[in-house]
Amino acid sequence: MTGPVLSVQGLTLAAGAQPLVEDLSFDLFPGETLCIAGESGSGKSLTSLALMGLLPPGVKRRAGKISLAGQDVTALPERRMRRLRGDSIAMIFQEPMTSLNPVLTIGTQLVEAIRSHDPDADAPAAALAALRAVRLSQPDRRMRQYPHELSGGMRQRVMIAMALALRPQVLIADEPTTALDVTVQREVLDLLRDLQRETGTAIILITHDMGVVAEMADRVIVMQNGRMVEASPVAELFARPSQPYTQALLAAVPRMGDGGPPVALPLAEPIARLTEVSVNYDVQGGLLGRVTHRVHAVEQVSFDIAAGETFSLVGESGCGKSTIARAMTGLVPHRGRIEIAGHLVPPDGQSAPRALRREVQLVFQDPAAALNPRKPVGELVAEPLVIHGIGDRVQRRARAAELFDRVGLSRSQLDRYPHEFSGGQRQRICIARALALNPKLIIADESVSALDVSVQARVLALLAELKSELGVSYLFISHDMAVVENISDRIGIMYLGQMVEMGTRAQIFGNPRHPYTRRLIDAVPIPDPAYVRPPAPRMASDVPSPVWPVGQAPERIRLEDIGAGHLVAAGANG
Amino acid sequence: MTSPLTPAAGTTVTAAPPERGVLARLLRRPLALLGIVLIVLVVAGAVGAPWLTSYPPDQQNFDGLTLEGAPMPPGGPWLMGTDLLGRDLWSRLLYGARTSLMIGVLANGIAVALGTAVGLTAGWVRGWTGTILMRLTDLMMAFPALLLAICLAAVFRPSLWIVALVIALVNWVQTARVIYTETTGLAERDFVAAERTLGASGARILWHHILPHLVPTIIVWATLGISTTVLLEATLSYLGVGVQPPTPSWGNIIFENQTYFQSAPWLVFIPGAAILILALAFNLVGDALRDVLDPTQRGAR
Amino acid sequence: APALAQSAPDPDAKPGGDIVITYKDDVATLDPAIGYDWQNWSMIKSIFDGLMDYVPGTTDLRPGLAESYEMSDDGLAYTFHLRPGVKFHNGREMTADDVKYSLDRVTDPATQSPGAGFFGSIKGYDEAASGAAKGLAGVTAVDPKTVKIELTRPDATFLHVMALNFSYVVPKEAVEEHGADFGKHPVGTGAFRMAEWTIGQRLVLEKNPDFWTPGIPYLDRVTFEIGQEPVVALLRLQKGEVDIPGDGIPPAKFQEVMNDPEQKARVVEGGQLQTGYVTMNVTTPPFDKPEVRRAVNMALNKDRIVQMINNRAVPANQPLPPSMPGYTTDYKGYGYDVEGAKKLMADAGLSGGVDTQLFAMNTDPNPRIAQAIQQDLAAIGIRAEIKALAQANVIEAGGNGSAPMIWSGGMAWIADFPDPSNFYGPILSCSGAEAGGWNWAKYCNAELDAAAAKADSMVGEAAKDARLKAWSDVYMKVMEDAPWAPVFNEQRFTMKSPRMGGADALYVDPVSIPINYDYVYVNQ
Amino acid sequence: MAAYLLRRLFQAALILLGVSIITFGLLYVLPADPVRQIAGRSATAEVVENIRRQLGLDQPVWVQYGRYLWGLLHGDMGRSYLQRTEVATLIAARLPATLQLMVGAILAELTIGLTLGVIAALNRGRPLDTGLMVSSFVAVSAPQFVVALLLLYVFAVKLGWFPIGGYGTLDHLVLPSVTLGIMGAGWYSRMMRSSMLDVLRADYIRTARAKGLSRMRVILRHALPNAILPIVAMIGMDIGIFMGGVVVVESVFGWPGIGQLAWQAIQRVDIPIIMGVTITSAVAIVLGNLLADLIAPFIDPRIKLRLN
Ligand SMILES: Nc1ncnc2c1ncn2[C@@H]1O[C@H](COP(=O)(O)OP(=O)(O)OP(=O)(O)O)[C@@H](O)[C@H]1O
Ligand SMILES: Nc1ncnc2c1ncn2[C@@H]1O[C@H](COP(=O)(O)OP(=O)(O)OP(=O)(O)O)[C@@H](O)[C@H]1O
Ligand SMILES: [Mg+2]
Ligand SMILES: [Mg+2]
Repeated sequence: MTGPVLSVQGLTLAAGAQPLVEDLSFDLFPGETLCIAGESGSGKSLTSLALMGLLPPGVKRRAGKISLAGQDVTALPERRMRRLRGDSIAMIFQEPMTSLNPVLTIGTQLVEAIRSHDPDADAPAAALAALRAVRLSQPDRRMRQYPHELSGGMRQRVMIAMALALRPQVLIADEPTTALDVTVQREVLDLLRDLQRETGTAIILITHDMGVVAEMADRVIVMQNGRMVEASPVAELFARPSQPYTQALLAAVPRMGDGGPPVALPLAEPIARLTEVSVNYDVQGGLLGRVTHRVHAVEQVSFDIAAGETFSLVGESGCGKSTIARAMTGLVPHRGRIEIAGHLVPPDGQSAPRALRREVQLVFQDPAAALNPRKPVGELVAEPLVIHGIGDRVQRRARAAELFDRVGLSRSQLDRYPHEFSGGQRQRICIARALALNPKLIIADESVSALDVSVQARVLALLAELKSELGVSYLFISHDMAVVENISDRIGIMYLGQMVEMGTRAQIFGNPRHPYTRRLIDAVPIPDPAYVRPPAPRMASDVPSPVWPVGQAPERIRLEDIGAGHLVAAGANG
Repeated sequence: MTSPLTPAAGTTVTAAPPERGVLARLLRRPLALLGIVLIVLVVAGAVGAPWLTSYPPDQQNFDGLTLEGAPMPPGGPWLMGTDLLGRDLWSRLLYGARTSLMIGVLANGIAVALGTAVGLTAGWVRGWTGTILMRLTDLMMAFPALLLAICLAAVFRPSLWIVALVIALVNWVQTARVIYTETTGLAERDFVAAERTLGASGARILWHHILPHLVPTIIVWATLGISTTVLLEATLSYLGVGVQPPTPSWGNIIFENQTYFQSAPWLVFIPGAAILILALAFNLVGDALRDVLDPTQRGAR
Repeated sequence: APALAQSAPDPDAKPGGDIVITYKDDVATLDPAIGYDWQNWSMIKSIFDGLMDYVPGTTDLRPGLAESYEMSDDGLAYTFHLRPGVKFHNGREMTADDVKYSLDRVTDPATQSPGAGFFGSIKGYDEAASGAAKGLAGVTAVDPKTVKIELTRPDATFLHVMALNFSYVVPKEAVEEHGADFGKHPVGTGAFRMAEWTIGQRLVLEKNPDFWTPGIPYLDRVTFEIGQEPVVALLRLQKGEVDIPGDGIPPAKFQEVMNDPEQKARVVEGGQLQTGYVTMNVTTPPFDKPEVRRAVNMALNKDRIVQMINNRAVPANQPLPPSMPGYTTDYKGYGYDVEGAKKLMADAGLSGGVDTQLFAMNTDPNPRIAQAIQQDLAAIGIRAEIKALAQANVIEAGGNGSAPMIWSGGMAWIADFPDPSNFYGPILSCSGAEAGGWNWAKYCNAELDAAAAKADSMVGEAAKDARLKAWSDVYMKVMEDAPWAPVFNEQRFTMKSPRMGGADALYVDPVSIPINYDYVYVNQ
Repeated sequence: MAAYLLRRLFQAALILLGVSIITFGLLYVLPADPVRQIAGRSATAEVVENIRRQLGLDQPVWVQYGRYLWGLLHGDMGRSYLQRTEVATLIAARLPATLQLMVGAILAELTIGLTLGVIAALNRGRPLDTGLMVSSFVAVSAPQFVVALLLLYVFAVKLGWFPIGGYGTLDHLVLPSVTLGIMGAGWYSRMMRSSMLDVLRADYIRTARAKGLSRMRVILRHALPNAILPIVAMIGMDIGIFMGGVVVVESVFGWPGIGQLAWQAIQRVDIPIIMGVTITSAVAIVLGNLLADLIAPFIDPRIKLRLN
């Protein structure tokens, strides 16, 4: 093996006096994939930014050397460093939605990257070739499109094309798939691997998903609190984790089949019943703002949730999961019938009675957005009590404190503001708030998707605990099949606003009948380096649209019972 | 797997940390302190005018004009010179502060409050009420403010209160527009939806959850409006529909004397500086207040 | 009196050249039947002519388009003999029919002329004004060169009226061609004709080569630049870009100019047929008491007011300005006497003071003068609240009688023609006191009205002195009743560029403000 | 797109109708009788009544308004009471000058405001930043008349760089535009600074830098267009704000625009002109906003989505 293409020695980064990354050393060899894993805030992103010479203002490199292809880049002036960026070392960022400039076409952004390093190149042709290389459909058209016209997966492909256009020696991918659906994640990971095989680029892949690590890595570095705690080849790490932290991390990974024994379906009255529920969003246009199109976000969906049951809704982004949650909590108008704990949810999306509000609570997808940043969290948690006129000031504060204990937060944090908490803590605050009124049903909309494994595990455990202690029912919304498999009693699979398969956990995972269900299950990365994924066709499909002109509607999918309550779309049963 | 979930939790509810008052936090910032001092000085000058001046503001002093009828420059008995009628500018400035504070702070405050109320309502209620309010705002926006002010003031016969009211009626529009846009944005945010799922009333959401987010915008418009309204009042005075002479206001001192900017510069630049300082002071305080009221900024400096 | 030889050409004058005059406001209209502000007044005088005219720089009448005229002995008929060979700017020769047409037109209600009332003494005026008849019965074109005008009563001011812009002669075909826009396309017989008019920017008059006085005008062109702030106009004058600032020397620059000998030498000072006064509404308390009105007259410190406006005026003690025939030279007026005024107030039972309002126009220096008056009144217990409004609003308040006191500045009476009667009719007589009239004091003294009518019927050279005496008596009686407090007579200050030539009197011409364009010339 | 435009034009027409009603109503109650002004001081009561009848001012107010509106629809704004000229002619003669001035002012405020805002943002926290922000505040608070005279005095009279007022060439346009734009420049520099600071934190800026683009290119090509987006919506509002300043600036610089006309008309209470100017400026404001809305998609491609 030749020498390392990138070598980091004793890297220490700090903001003011506070060290953020300490004494980090590693080598990266050509053609190799190095994964950096670790929980949120452990310094993964800062490390990669340091490699790019793009540290945010305020964060300084205190010590250490970074050499790229034998050249010490820490000594380079900004002008020389700029020439290396994109050319020798490139990076893909975590957020595909915001990492492309919204006002420039894809073509412009690709071409300028190429031109800035090679002014003589036939940049448009090279850009087109790069788009073809990432297997984007209709590359010519994409060149002329703007980022907002592409889906998240497509944008991430563009980012990859941009990074690889100049065939850099090192590619840093900082959580390239965290924000994407499982199926899209699958496509992107496949793509990265294929490209690496073709170009021989060395990849640093940053992730907290141990499944991704197992699938992609040659070697792994585990970081905690800015320090490297373990570094070893991937097989060894999974087989014999030497550090307690690594062991805990691996233990927290949800694995398919961990879900425990199936629960007998309770015969109790359902706590929630949806009958042929549809939700359309109007799209206005034309003179006087008439409605010309409708988004058929949810079409004729029916299901029940029994008391004490966890029902999961699964499907890719945009299939209407959140919309169902919103309809059930009376936030959007719907058609059909929604009944919760004996109350009918008024279909106007406005006038849900207070009594109903007490019974069902929604925990939002993004806890940062769901907490008013200008209120102390103690007040936010006590607010449901204020609204429903329960207790006095002192009692409410006591209740808030009790809820904080309940979700594992410290009472001393009651007077802090939301931004002073980590993502996982914020999610727990949201749960505490949802619990304040002792609801019968909690709707958790992607409540754990944005959290890293260890925090995710803690939140999931909390939910399970509450269920057994308080007898709450859950509507659990997710696209992560592994998580769903772990916690659900029954599962509904949604596609383009309609239910395509529904059944108990055993039925869905043991006997998936709809091709889409199978695709979802197959896409899940397996946290086992030894697992060999059966070859599958590489896909780069465009997602069909749920927008229809007024007067037209998607064809209705009928579900048929193939036994024991296992419902599958008619005709797809194969 | 439950063990890591319940880390040692505090056993008692700790009392709220000694949350220092907004004022105390403001006072810790040098620029805000400067602003507050300036405002206090202006207010003190306005209130204490009778004790701080040697001449009544309206007194046309015989020795306040040269034999050719020119005003006296600053110096001697005239701290800041005299105006074209031989009146003591210092005295007129202090008494004028009363008018200008009322216009710049009160009238402008009412305008911003009105604009906020309209923008907030329209942004929240939508439907017919919202549409009507916003079309009304568009209408007002397309309507030259000066003309409206002139007509209203002429119809109701000028007086300080009428002028203040007119300015308030004219100046709410931009605020309403901006607040409307922000409110519609905020209404889409998840934390508002979260409140609705809890059953919070519209009033509660508006007051506790939306309004606090509008504070920075409100502060910007309130501080920016100070100088513009003070000058609008001056324009109205100039057209004979403002505060009537001999009542002084900073704006009308400038307007009466603007052509003298070469021969008697103190008559233009001293009140001009006064307006600037007042506006600057409010702006400094406003800037600081915006930061102090925003918990996400706390400790950021 | 200005010494200017009767229309003899100035021996120093050089023909040719052009000058630039600036104005702030738009030129309204150049239709002689309509134009009635001091800005278009002098322009119309240069574009059109009337039967009568004034000796340049003076108030002396001389024949204009009429070569000569005769008055019947009873003073009820005038015969005008027109000058031969006078041509309109469109090339057509002017005839008696044009004179008749022009007078008919100005009195036709459809023309909406603000000057129609001046022709009230012509036979048939009432019928024409009410629309009952077309044209004035009293005006006849005897032959192409002779016009006869019959009056219903002897009118000593009639020849002045024939020199008034409203009587100027216009060609029918041009009026009919442009209709209501004739004022934008003026065609007359005057020394200058219209060359260019870009609204809001520039108005250019060019020499009429066919003008009926040979050698006149001297200038080839007069360019009026519109929209220039007076302060800016003066800066431009100082840089040599402007010859005459039409709006005068702005107060803010007055001292600076007068303190610089070089600039001061270029300032021409002259009198004006103008009086600034305070009206007191005699129909409303407290001014229904003559004592109070007299007290006001005594309370005003006119010297200080004059000082305040940089001594650009002289204190006044009677309605007529000093340069007006009929001015009473030996009258002392009320005099500044605060104690006396207080005593009068006490006599009126108002020792405790009284509240009232003082209206004034809102442009500098009027609000300032109003404030000075306010302070003087306060000294004798009259607490006047100032209402500084737009001109139209003050006129409205004055007309409908809702204004107890008005400071007349900015709307002040500048005489239409140099005759004492001009200060009485609309502003002091009973007819002017009706609702909407210009007699803001609402002063109505039937005896005086009769005396005034009698004075105006004294026609002819012989009766001239007796008539002036009669008018003088009328104004003395007015001062006794004191519906006004005269404050000052404004002086005129015209500044010119160094290259401007011509007698000083032309720069303070009493009827052409700011200057008499026909007779000035340039030296370079 | 066409349908959208139609809808906006329909809304604009409604707004203009509203403006005309309000203006008419307001002017109707003004305490000044136009007939007195026309008739002059020597007029008898009979003459006054005659004129009132001729002008139709003896009719009930809604009849008067109806006639006015009917005229407006035919491009007839009536005749000035005092100038005795078609209001439409007066406005048409002056409109180009005002439009030039506004365009100049918008250019001035944008170039000055945006440049200073960007410079301040790039020097955040340094004395230069503080200095610029204080000056922007002075610009916002300074009385326009004084600014105008000062600029005129310094740059035209003393330095002689520009003509002292007047109209015609580009040289004439500079000082008036700057005066009119200076307030907006202060405003925009503040907005631009904060907008720029936000944008500089954005992910795509980091992406651009990671591509190895030069600092200049990152700022000009990536940051600037995005930072300008929130400002574009404000430009439409500017026209309304300018209407006030135009009056002052035009009178100081002798700029033959409708601001001067309005000022004269207001002082003399020449109602047809006031009406005409009001409606014209309302049209300008409405069209300006419409234009800003139509331009926005070209700057921000995301907006197109909303239109279709
Ligand atoms: N600009 C900054 N100034 C000061 N501290 C910073 C800054 N950026 C990040 N940090 C801190 O540095 C630490 C490491 O941050 P980093 O973004 O590298 O974490 P990470 O491992 O990438 O986490 P995640 O998985 O959430 O992306 C965190 O504690 C963070 O709060
Ligand atoms: N307010 C709205 N107006 C119009 N369309 C909407 C609106 N909200 C959602 N949609 C559309 O409705 C469809 C369903 O959206 P929904 O948010 O329910 O999806 P989801 O399954 O929750 O997706 P994700 O996993 O991304 O949260 C999507 O096509 C979305 O674009
Ligand atoms: Mg990170
Ligand atoms: Mg969702």
